[in-house]
This record gives sequence, C-alpha cells and structure tokens, in this order.
Amino acid sequence: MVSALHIITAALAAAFLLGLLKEQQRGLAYGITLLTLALMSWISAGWLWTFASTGTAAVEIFTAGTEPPFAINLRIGLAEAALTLLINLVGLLSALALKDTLLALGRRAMAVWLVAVMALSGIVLTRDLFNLFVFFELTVIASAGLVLLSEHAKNDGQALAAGFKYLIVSQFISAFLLIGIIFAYHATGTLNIDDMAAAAPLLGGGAAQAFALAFFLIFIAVVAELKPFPANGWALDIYESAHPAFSALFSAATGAAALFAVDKLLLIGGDAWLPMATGIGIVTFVAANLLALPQTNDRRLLGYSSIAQTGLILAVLGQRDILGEHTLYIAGGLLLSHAIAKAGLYWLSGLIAERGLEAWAALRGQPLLIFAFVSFISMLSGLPPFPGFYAKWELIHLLAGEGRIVLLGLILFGALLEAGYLFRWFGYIMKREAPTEVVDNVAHKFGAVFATLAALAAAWALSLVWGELAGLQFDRFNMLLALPLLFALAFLLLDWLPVWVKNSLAIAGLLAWFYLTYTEYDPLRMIFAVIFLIGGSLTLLASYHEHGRRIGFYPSAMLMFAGLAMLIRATDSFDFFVAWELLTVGSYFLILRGKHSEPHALSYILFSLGGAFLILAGFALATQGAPYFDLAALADLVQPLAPWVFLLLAIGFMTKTAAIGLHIWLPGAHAEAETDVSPMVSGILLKAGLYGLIVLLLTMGRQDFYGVELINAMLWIGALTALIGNLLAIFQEDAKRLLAYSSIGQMGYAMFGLALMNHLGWLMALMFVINHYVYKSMLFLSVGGVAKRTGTRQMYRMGGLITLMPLSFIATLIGIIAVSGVPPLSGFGGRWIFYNAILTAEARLPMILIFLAGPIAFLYLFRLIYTIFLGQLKDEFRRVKEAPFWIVLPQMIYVAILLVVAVVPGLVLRHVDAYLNHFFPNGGLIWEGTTITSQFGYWNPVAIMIIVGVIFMTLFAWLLFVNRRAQKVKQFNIVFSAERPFRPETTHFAWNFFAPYRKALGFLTLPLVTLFWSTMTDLLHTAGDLARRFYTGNGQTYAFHLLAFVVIVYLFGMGVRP
Amino acid sequence: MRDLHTRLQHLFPLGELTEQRPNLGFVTVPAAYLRPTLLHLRDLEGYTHLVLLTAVDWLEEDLFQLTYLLSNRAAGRDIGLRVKFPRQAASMESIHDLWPTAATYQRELREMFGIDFPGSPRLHEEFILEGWNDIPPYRRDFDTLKYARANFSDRPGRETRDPEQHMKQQLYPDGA
Amino acid sequence: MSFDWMKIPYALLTVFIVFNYGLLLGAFIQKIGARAGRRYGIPVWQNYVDLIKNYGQRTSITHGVMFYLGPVFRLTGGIGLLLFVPTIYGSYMFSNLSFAGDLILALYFVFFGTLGMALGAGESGHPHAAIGITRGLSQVSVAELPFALAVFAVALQYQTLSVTDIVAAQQGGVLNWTLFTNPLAVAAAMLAFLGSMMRPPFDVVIAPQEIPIGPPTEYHSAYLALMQTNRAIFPVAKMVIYMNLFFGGATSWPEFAVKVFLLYLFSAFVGVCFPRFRVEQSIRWFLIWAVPLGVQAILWV
Amino acid sequence: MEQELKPELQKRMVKGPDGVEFEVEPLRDYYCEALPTVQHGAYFKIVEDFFNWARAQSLWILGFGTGCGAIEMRPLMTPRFDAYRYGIQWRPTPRQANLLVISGYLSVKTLKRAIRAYEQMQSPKYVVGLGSCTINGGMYWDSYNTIKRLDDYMPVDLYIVGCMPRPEALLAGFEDLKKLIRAGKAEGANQYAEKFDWYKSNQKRVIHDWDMPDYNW
Repeated sequence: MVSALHIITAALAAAFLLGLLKEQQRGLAYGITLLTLALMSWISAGWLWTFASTGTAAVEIFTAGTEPPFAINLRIGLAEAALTLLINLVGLLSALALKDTLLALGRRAMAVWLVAVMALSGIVLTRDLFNLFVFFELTVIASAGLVLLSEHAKNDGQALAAGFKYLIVSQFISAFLLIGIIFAYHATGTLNIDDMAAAAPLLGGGAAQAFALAFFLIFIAVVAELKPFPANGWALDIYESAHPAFSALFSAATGAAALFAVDKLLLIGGDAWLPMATGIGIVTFVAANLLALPQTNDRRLLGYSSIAQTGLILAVLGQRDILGEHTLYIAGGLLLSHAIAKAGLYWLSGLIAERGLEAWAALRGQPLLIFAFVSFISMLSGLPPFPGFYAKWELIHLLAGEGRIVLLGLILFGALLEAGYLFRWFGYIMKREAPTEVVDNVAHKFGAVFATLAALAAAWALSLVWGELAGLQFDRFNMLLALPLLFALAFLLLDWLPVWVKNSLAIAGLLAWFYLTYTEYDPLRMIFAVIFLIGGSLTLLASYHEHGRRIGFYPSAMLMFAGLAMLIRATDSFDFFVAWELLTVGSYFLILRGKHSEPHALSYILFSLGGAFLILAGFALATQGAPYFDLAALADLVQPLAPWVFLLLAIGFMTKTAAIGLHIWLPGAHAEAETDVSPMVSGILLKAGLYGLIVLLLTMGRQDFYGVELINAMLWIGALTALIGNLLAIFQEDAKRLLAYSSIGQMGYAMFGLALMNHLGWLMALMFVINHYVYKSMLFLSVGGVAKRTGTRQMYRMGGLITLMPLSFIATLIGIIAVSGVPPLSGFGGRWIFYNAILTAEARLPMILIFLAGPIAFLYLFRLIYTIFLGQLKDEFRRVKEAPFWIVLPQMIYVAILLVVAVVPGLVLRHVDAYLNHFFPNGGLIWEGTTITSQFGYWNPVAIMIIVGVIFMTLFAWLLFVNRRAQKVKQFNIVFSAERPFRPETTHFAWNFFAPYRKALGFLTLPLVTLFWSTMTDLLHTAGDLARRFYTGNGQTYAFHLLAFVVIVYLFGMGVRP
Repeated sequence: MRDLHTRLQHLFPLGELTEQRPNLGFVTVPAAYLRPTLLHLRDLEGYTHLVLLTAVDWLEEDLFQLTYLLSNRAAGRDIGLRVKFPRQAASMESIHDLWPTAATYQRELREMFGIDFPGSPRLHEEFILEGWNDIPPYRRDFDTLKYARANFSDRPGRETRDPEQHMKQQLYPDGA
Repeated sequence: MSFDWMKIPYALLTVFIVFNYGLLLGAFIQKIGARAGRRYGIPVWQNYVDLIKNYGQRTSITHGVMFYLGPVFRLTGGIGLLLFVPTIYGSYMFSNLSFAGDLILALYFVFFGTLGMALGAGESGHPHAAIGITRGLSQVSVAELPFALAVFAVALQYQTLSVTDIVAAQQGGVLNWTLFTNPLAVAAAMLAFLGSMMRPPFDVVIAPQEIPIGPPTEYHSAYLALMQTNRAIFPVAKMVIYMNLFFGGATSWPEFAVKVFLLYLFSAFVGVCFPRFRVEQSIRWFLIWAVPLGVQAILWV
Repeated sequence: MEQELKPELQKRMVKGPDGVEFEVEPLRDYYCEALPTVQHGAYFKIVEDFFNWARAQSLWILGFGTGCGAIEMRPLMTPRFDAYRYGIQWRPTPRQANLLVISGYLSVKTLKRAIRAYEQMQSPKYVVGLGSCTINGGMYWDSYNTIKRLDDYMPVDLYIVGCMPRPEALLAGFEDLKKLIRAGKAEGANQYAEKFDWYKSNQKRVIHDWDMPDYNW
C-alpha cells in the first residue's frame, strides 16, 4: 500500500520537476501535471478501497519517524481517503477542463495548481495544528495565484480585484489562526490535534479561559474559510470572476477540506462549540439561499449555492452530538453530492458563452448534458436516489427525534428555497429563447465535457453506493434497484428509439408490473393499482399519435408511473416517501414539456416539494428517531404528537389534491400540459394525493387539535374546494383550464367524502376516484383533440364542431352527463351514495356548500359542450377533421367503461364495500340482485337504464313518425328577429358566457389565494435583494464584514458561555 | 333675439332676421361663415344644442337650403341658421366635429337629397333606404308618382278623387 | 318492491291521467290568470287544440341530431320523473315504477330533460337559445339550493330517502304533514318551487319580450308538441314530489287533484302579482330569503 | 337592376388551422338551398278536416307589427276584446306562429323582413292583410317606397278593409279566416310553393339589394 504521504510528496516533487522544465515544453509539463494528479488520485483511491472493503482502522503516518509532538503526523482513514480522492479527482478533472488556460500560462501555473491540490489534501490529512495552518497558507496563496492567473482568460480586471480582496481577507484569517495556535500551544503545550483534544478538558481556571479564547480564534479562522454569511463577499467575487474550472476546485475541494478541518477542530473544542457551528451553519444556509433567489449570473448563483451547502454541512457537523456515528454518513452524503454536483455545474458553465441564466438554454440541443444538469440539481435539492436524499432523510429524522424542530424547519425551508431557484433555472433552460451560440462544438471543449460526464457518472455511482449503505444500515433493499425505477431509468438509454416502440414498451411494462403484483393488493389498493397501471396504459394509448423520438417524454412519464407503482406497494414511511418524491419529480418533467408551462411547472414543483417536506417532517416526528417505520404504526401515535403529525401529513397530501389555498398550481399545470399528458396528471396523478389521505385517515382517523376536530376542518376544506373549484371553472374561457378547475372541485368532493369518515362517505370517495379518472381523462383527451385540430383552446373561438368531430362530441356528451351525476349514467351512483352518506354525518353546515357546488357543475359542463360543439361553426373550421385515431380510441374505451360501470356498478363497488366493513362495520350497502339498498334508500341501476331507454326509444320513434319529413337546414337558417345573421363570429354566443352569474356571485372568485402566494414570493425576493446590497464589491468593506462577523460570533458564542 | 342678431352682425355678414316667435328666429348665413357662426353661438352664446339639421330644395332658384336649428336651453331660445348653396354637385362642410349627432343628420341628407358632407363619418352607408337605385327621393325633381307606377303594380279598379270635390259632393249634393 | 309486467299498463294509465289533468290544469291556471287581468281567458280545451294543431303542422325543419333529440330528452325527463315517484299513496296501481329508485333518483332525473333540452336548443345555433339557457342554468343553480336543503332536512327528519316511507310517516291527520312538523323546510322548498316553475318573477329564462322565447325559439310543429306534452306532465310530476314530501301525499285521485291544483295555484298567484326579476336579482333573492330558511331547517331537524 | 352582394355574403378564401386555404361561399355553406314544395294534407280527408278544425281553433299570430295597424292589434289582448278566448294568441317567433298579420303599409325595407318571417313559418300558414294600404297602397298610393299590392309578394288569405280597421273588424276578420281554414280553402303556403318563381320575381323587382337565399328556411 503506497503511503498517503506520497500524495503530498508526489505533488511537491512534480511541482519541483516542472520548475526544471523549459518554458516551451508545455505539453510535457501538462502531461506531467495530469500524471501526478492521476497518481495522487490513484493513491487515495487505493486507500479508499482498502478501508471500504476491509474496514481496517485509520492509519497514522509519522513524518520524521518519531511520535508527535516532536514530529508531524498525518492520518488517513475512510473519510480522509474519500476526501483526498474527491479533491485529487476534482483537481485532475479541472486540470483537464483548464487545458487551454494551463497550456497558455505555462508550467508555473501548473505548479501552483499542483500545490493547491496538494495543500488541500494536506489539510485533510494532517493532524497537526500548525501544519494545518501551513497548508491553509499554501491553499490561500495558491488559490489567490490561480485566481490572478485566470485573469489571463478574460481581461476584465474582475479576477484581479477578486484575487486581491481574497488576499486581504485571508491575511486576517491567517492572523487569527496564527495567534490562536500560539495561545493554544501555550495553554496545552502541544500542537497535535489529538493531544490537544485530550489536554483541553483538563485545563482549569485562567488557562481554560485563555484556551477558550485561543480556540475561538482558530475556530473562527477556519470557519471563515468556509465563507460563512455575511463574511463571504470576497468568495462570491472569486466564484463569479475566476475560471469555472478553478471555481469547481474552489467550491468542491476547498470547501470539503475546510469542512474537514472544522470537523477536526471540533474534536479539540468539544461539544461546547457545536451550537456555534450549528448557528453559523444554518444562518449561512438560509441566508445564502435567500440571496441566491434574485441572482441572474449563473456562476454567482452557484457560488451562493455552494456557500449554502457548506453552511448546511457545517450545521450538520454542529449536530454531531445527536447524530453520533451517523455524522459521517450524513455529512459525507451532503458533502459529496454538493462537491460533485457543484464541480459538475461549474464545468458545465465552462461550456456556456454568456453568464445569464437564460443563456443556458444553449444546452437544449444536448440531451446528455441536460440529463447531467438535471442529475446535478436533483442531487443538490436532495431528491432520490442521490446521496443527499438519504442524508436529508436521516438528518431530519434524528433532529425530529431530539426535538430540534426549529433547526429542522430552517433546513427544510432553506432546501425549498434552493430547489426553487434551481428548478426555475431548469425551466429557463427548457423553455427560454436559446442564445445564438448553441453548444454544439463540444469536441473543442472536450476537457469540460469529459469532466462533466465524469461527475455525472460519479453522481450515479455514489447514489448506488449510498443506496447500498442505506440498505446495510436499515437492512433493506437498495431503493435504486427497485424494478419500476430501473425500468423508468432504462428509458434514458432507449430514448433514441422511435415513439411507437417506446410507447409499446411502456404499456407492456405497466401491464406486466400489474400482472406481477396484482395478488398483493387489497380491494382498496386494487382500485388505485388499476387506475395507476391499467389506466396509465390506457392513457398511454393516446401517445401513439406522436411521431419522431419525443426525447425525454418516456423517462419522465415512466418515472412518474414508477413512483405511483411503488407508492401503492409501500408499507413503510421510507418507501412511501421515496415513491412520493419520484412521482413528483417525474410529473414535474412531464408538465414542463408543455409549450407555455414554464411558470406553472415551477409552481407545481415548489408546492409539491413543500408538501413533500411537510410529509417528511411528519414522518420524522412520527418515528421519534427511528430511521423509518411501518405505515400502519401511525395508528399507535398518541397526543400530543399525533395531531401534529396528522396536520403535517394531511397538508402535505392536500398539496397534491390541490385543496383550496394550495390549488393555484393546478390549473396552469394541467391546462398547459401536452394533450396526452393532461389526462395523466389530472386523471391519474391527482389520485396519489387521495391515496395518501386514505392511508392517513385509515391509520390515524380522528384527531383533536386544540379542540378542533381536524376531520371537520377537512370536511369544510373539501366542501369549500368543491364550491370554489366549480365556481372558478364556469368563468374560464380556456377549455382545458375549465377542466382543470373542475378537477379541483371533484377532488374537493372526494376529500369531503373521505372526511365524512363513514362507510358510504368512503365508498363515494372511491367511486369518485374511479369516475373522475374515467371521465376526466376522457374529457381532457377529447378537448385536447379538438384543441389539436382547431389550434386554439379558447372555447368562444370554436363552435358547431358536432358534425365535424362526432366522436369527440359523443365522448364529451357522455362525459358531462357522467360528471353532472344525471341518471342513468355512472355519476348518479356517486351522488346517490353521497346523499346516503351525509345523512349519517354529524356536521351539517358544510353540506350547504356542497349542495351549491352540485348544480354549478352544470353551468361549466354545459358551457364546455355548447361553446365547443354546438352553436355556430366558424369559417376557418369548416374543413376541420375528427381528432387523430389514437386520441379518439381511448375516449371510446372510456365511454364503454362508463356505460358498463353505470349499469353494473357492483362490479367494482361491492368488493370495496365489503372491504370497507373492516374499518366502518356498519352502514354498508346491501346488494341483492340488481337493487342496491342502503339504510335509507334504494336504487336499481339496471331498471333505471331500461326504463329510461324504453321511454326514450318510444318517444323517439313517435317523433320520427310524425316528423318524418323534417327538412335539414344549415346554421344560418335561424329566426333572427326577421334579420339575417351577419357572421358566425357575431352569432355564436359564447364569450363571457355566464355574465349574469359573475354579477351575482363573482365576488366569490376574487384571486385571494393567488395574491397571497405571489406576495409571499415577492417578499422573499425583496429580502434577497435587500441583503444583496450588503455586498458592495469593495475589499475594505469585506474585511470589515469579516471583523464584524468575528465580533458578533464572539458576543453570541462566548458571551453566553460561563 | 334682436340684440343677439345685432351682436352677430358685427362679427359676421348675416342676412335679415325673421322672427317666428320672440324666442325663435332664423337668419341666413353665407356658407363660408357658417362654421364660425356656429362656433360662436355654441361657445359664447350658449346655443349648445343642435336641435335639427334639415334641407329644403329650392328647385326654382336651383339652390339647396340647409337649416341648422340651435337651442339655448338656459335662455329657452332657439335660432335657426339658413345656408344656401347651388344644387349642382351639392356639397357642404361637415360639422360632425362640433356636434357628433350632426353626422347622423348628414347621412340622412346625403341619402335623401344627395348633399355631400366631406369627412362626415359613415356618410356613404345606407341610412334608411336599402338598395336605392334612383336619384335621391327627396329632391323635388324626383317624381315619386312615376317611380311608384314604374315599380309597384296598381290594383285595377281603384279610382282616385280630389278630396275637396269629393267631400263637396258628399255633403252638398245639390251644389248649394 | 320489485318489477312485474302488470306495472307497465298501470304506469301508462298514470301517465294518461296525469297528462290530461295537466293539460286541463294548465288551461285552468291560465284562465285564473286571465281573470286576475279582468279577461275571460282561453277555453279549457285550448291546450288540446294547440297540441293537435302542432302535431298537424305539415312541415318542419331540423338543425341536427341533438336538435332533433332535444324534445325527446325533455319529455323522457318528464315522464320518467312522473314514473319514478309513486303518485297515489298506498295504491299498488299507482306506485308506478318507483321500485327503480328513491327520492334522489327523482331529484337528479329532473336534470335529464333540462340537459337534453339545453343541448337541443344549443344546436339550433340561435344566440337567444344560448342566452336563455345560461339564464336558466344560472337561476336554477341557486334556486335548487333551498330545495336540496329542504329535502336533506326532510330525509333527516324521517331518516329515509324512500318517498313511500316519507309519505307513510305523514299519514294520520293533517298535523303530521311536514308542513306542520317542519315548517322551515317547507317554506324554503316552496320558495325554491317558485324558482323552478318558470313563472314570474323567475321567468326571465323565456322572457318573450327580449329573447323570443329563450331556448325553444327554434322549436315548432311536432317538437313543440312534444314539449307541450311535457309542459302538461312535468310540472305535475314535480308537484307530486312536493306533495309527497311536504303535504302528506295523496291517498286518492281527488285528493291528488286538489293538492296539485293548490300547489300550482300558489305559483300562479305569485306569478300574477309580481314583476320579473333579472337573473342576478333572483340569485340574490334566493340567497337572501330562501337559503337561510333551508339552513335553519337542516340545523333544527 | 342587380346590385352586388353584401360583403359578408361574398365568396372568401379562408385559411384553416392546418394552413390549407379553401373557399367559403356563404350562400351555399351557411344557408339551406332547398326550395319549398307543395305539402299535401293527411291521407284521410276526415283527419285533414280534423286538423283544419284544430288549426282554425288555434291561430298563433306572429308578433310582428309592420305599420300603424300594429296599434290596432294590441287592444285584442286587452280585457275589452280578449282575443285569447277565440283561441288566438301571439307567438314571439315565426317558427311557432302560423298566422302573419301584415298590419298596414309595407315599405320595401319591411317587406324584406316580412318575407323572411313568412318563409320561416311552418306550413300551413296564413296571411291577413290589414287596412287599405295592403290592398291597394291606400294613402301611400304614390309613395316611392311602399308596395301597393301585398298579394304580389305573398299569398294573402284575407284582407280586412278600413283605414284603419277597428279591433272589432279584426276579430270579425279572424272569424272569417277560421271559416276559410275549416273549409280547407286557406292553402296559401302551397300556392306560394306552386307560384314560387312568380312571387320571387315580384319580390326581387322591388327589393333591389336582394341579400338572402331565395327561400329562408
């Protein structure tokens, strides 16, 4: 085994060797540099392998062959090995990315580079305080040098200024460090970190005071290296101005090294210093993310994000007293994902010409790079399956276990902010105007591309590793290897195939999965399984109408379906949450595909992540420190915890069902999505939220929250959602928006039914689940088909399409009859059960809202079918054809399903009904023959169908007989008060259809909620903007910041100490 | 009335004032002075309301006469301005910018008398008649009887009497 | 309760009786309205003549399939509504086809005809039809609310949704009627009743003077005849529901005749006394006067 | 003399959402081009008589006042005359009316509307001319824009003389019309269909800007 010392020696030797070379032999010099870095990486890789495989203890290396304190000792353990490997690899890859610059600058620059990398490794390895100082000095000087050198790349003086500021500030830092070390040495008589750690507690009296001060100085100095808020202006200037490849090193490697140094120091200081670390860390995390919000310069934004991540990890280190042996896992996970993602993003930014965030739209032509970007930002936002996810999961659980709720909240809040600006950025990439210079000459920038892809590979490799680790830890299967997820990821590799192949594969996959698992589901889950899998494949039929490749559609869609499939099989909190995150992300990518969906997709992902974080917090609270728990165990929770958990989870799920107040993301997201995506996200995805609520209510049931019966609150929310959703729907001019709002209303009904907490209420909710899936998918498809043909979604611009698109018309007609609950179609069953259900409910007032909501549904439904298919046909649509076959086919299938469900609802319901008896023993239905009897009333669907059919047919025949000679006339043959219609546009009464209604009840539709949320985001942005004023760009100011920071921390930290 | 007339005469070359009633008079204005007079009356004399705008066809003098009847609501007075101009290529300055309602009158006059008001909005759209294809029907040289005979068939057996003679015979058959 | 073939002729008999009664009743009410205006009014058989006349029209036009089906939907709605509720309490003959469903079925089947009619009128392409429909839907959406609340209250009161049982619970003395046992619900329901009868002050839907005459603008000849037939049957069917829910139902045809007549008279009476509301006015009116009553009703049951 | 079509009736090229251009010819695409045909009554005479009796007993007048005579119609609805008791009532839409009362002089402009209204009524339909203006122009005998003989333009079943006829005269006239209908002599609609070209030529002779299909269904 090569001694770790050679990591340092190799670098030094090589640097020296470079000095001997001629100025001309740059190629050779560059080769040597790369070789050395490779060697260093290889060494640490070797150590890492040893430790990981054999798990041997850390190894001490004594430089001068004698023990400390007479000599310096290095130590290499698992952590050290991993970090050095990280540092050296980043160094190597950055060097690759820096190729042009380095070659231009010559061997000196390469030497400096080597020294920098070496110094960073040294910081990690050394166990000697003074040695630490030396390495820090080396790092500072080397970094400053590199910054100044990278001025060569772009002569705008920025880099010069940045480097200079850096020097100023780091002089302060080294001063603190040095003084601190001297005093510490004076107090303890040793420079070895471990000895000092041993000695420190023994000190007493004045010595202890002095040592405390000394340690404070050391600590603050090293912390200052982490660019804590607000003493970090200089760092941002570096991030912004230096060459991206260097920024990668600066962000990933330097950050990692300094963090590890802090970790070492905390050994000396002991637990007493942890709160300070936590405080600085969390403040930095939140503040930096807040500051990043209004950023428009990509590198500066990344800088803020790096600072934030470092802060988060610092906070984690500060929590080591409760994290215990998990610290390495958590901090490591966060650190590595941060380092890799940041390095990758910086290298990527090397490919982008301009510095605006929109400029990244240049990536659009490059699926691979896009994928890399997505992986990186998912990594940073801690989404599965990346290490950050596991880390966050465990961190939150442990914090919750210890009741550190505030910290937990702050972390989640900061994480939400970060996800906010990262995904907004992604939205820009996918949707904004691509700049003139598109990234196509990747060949030139080989280094950067290679580095990026390496980072990508590392990212996925790490997620595999962390999955395994998690597996070992909680003795469970590696989540990344779950079959559905693998299947979804497989589509990344198959994306070059034509659509119809991928579509068939996808459908086959869904059906196969259903076939594999259908035995596991109880009737309740079976409903959702059928909707998610069978229903999903039905909806996918519509995707056959697309041509070409449709890059990116299938991975996203299948990711969502994978999440759904895993959701219903999840039995414990971890699986459930993973599935939840997966389907959220997948659906986000799906929604983002829509033409104008950028802002809506963003608000969708933000609301969903916010909800997800609430769920995470809820689970964490519920587990009380255990890494995860069986969902059924929710039932065992007791006061005072239970209501909080219930609240968190309920709100979390309601973000998905778009309950009133959390609904503003839905209309845009569903309306702007592609034709075949809308039914997926509306008909299928919404059910995930309902499923969550069902699981929640099944286990936790009624909760009393400070005297408020939460179920009743939910009842009200459901009713209000139903009313407002329907009311808003009738004022929409955009057909798909109308349907989206109606979905909100329908979800309100379902929530209402669940919240009734009685047998029939649940039966109704489940019936709604089925019906809503069928008719909403159908309506979205038919409206989508019409929009496809007519090229507009504005209903008043259509009209009279019934003769041109008869099938779409039939689908819509059946659909609206079913939605409105008019007999004899299936919607009536839901209404009937609903009436029977409310008769046994305690709360009666919410019914008023529901009763009002019911008839209002008629208004928008009639508007939908009239303004599109009836009325006057317009000039330009006279030759419109029926919707494409593949869009019509599923609609016809749905029609068939609806009719069947209408005649024999027992087909599905009676099983569910029987199953519900486990939970609500009384109040079930009696199924005798074709009659369905409740304790209040009865209903015979078959009889109804027959009677209505017979009467209808008889009368129809009679009319045909007496009216056989009817003359078919055309659209303008109407009695127009003896005038002649002028143009169809002026004859088709469609725009602002319900004007009188607006006069009467319009006041209920004020966009208060939207106002509220927009105000929120505005406040955040303003806060960020104000804080940004803080960074004047003036070196002295920055120096002052640093001092002020030190003083403040001192007052806070030491002031409160005895 | 009189004093108004005298006041106006100082400003514009007006014709004689014919006083219908103490609070209603008519004066003749040269076409060139119509606009200033109207403006003066509207803005300084308080004649803010254009009551009507009509035309008279003086076939014998070969003139058209337009009558602009203005009203001073406050004072309860009306004054009519008469403008005369030749029938050939009859055209008059439009005053729709002074009184928007004038545009409608001018459309009617355009249709019924064929008087042109350049610049008046929607002047050439049909106003009352649909598809009229003869000289404007209110011109006195348009023979409505001839036109009616030509276009609308009579019902045979209808005889037309002179009302005066007819009533005489009815009431005083003995011719006393 | 279940089906047997004998029910079919009985049901037809009910339809026949109600149809004739409805035609005559309509004429009577019109006569009364005329008398209120010091007129003699139409002859009582006028509705028959009009009906025959319209069936006798020689020509007719059609705007399309839905236009053709509209009246069929409408009349199906009327007849279905009539047949889904028992007409005469305790009589097997006139329990009709109520085995098919309970009160809820009837309440939702009301919309069957409305919807079909709306679609048919919609396809005629006449703007007035669409305007009339928007007015009608807007108005009914709120007018139904107090009625729904009242029904909810009644169902809570008797703990059943079966019309027969509700009527049974009201037997034995006038004081057992819902009218006296739950006056608030009845009050709310009767106000809703006004809204659903298409008479002033809530007839802005078909306001002949402004949007001649709303949805049926384009309908004529046989279509119109079907709709007239429905005009005879549908109100009676609706009033049968009211009678059964609130006024103790009817145990014999004479009682039926009287009760329905009085109900109809009520709406006619209000109709001749009040002018017409605009849509938003009637919506506000229902929200302010009728809904609170309904709320009281469901709270105090 | 023929004038050119109104702009909204002229052929126009339209580009569909799929970018394909095509021609729209309003008179063909927006209006039914079929012409009226002679409608025979029921096969059995007795049935037809029965229908005729019913038609006679329910006269639905189109609420469309063309001249000063419109004033004379209103009193019929009032308590003093109360035409309703004779089975007479007013309908707001031609589709449902079967009696068109031309109440007084008919200017060419109104004639156009009257023709549309008449053609939109369903047969059998009846026309009653009210007052001397509809008979021979009356006091408008030399007017430049009122027609003088209504029956040149649409088949008139009955004239009610007078200028103006009083409501009583109207009632009497309607009673006579009923007799005609019952006798099966009121076949105006079929007459219109038979002599369609003649009627059309008359109409087009006075309506110079003919801007509608030949038959307004």
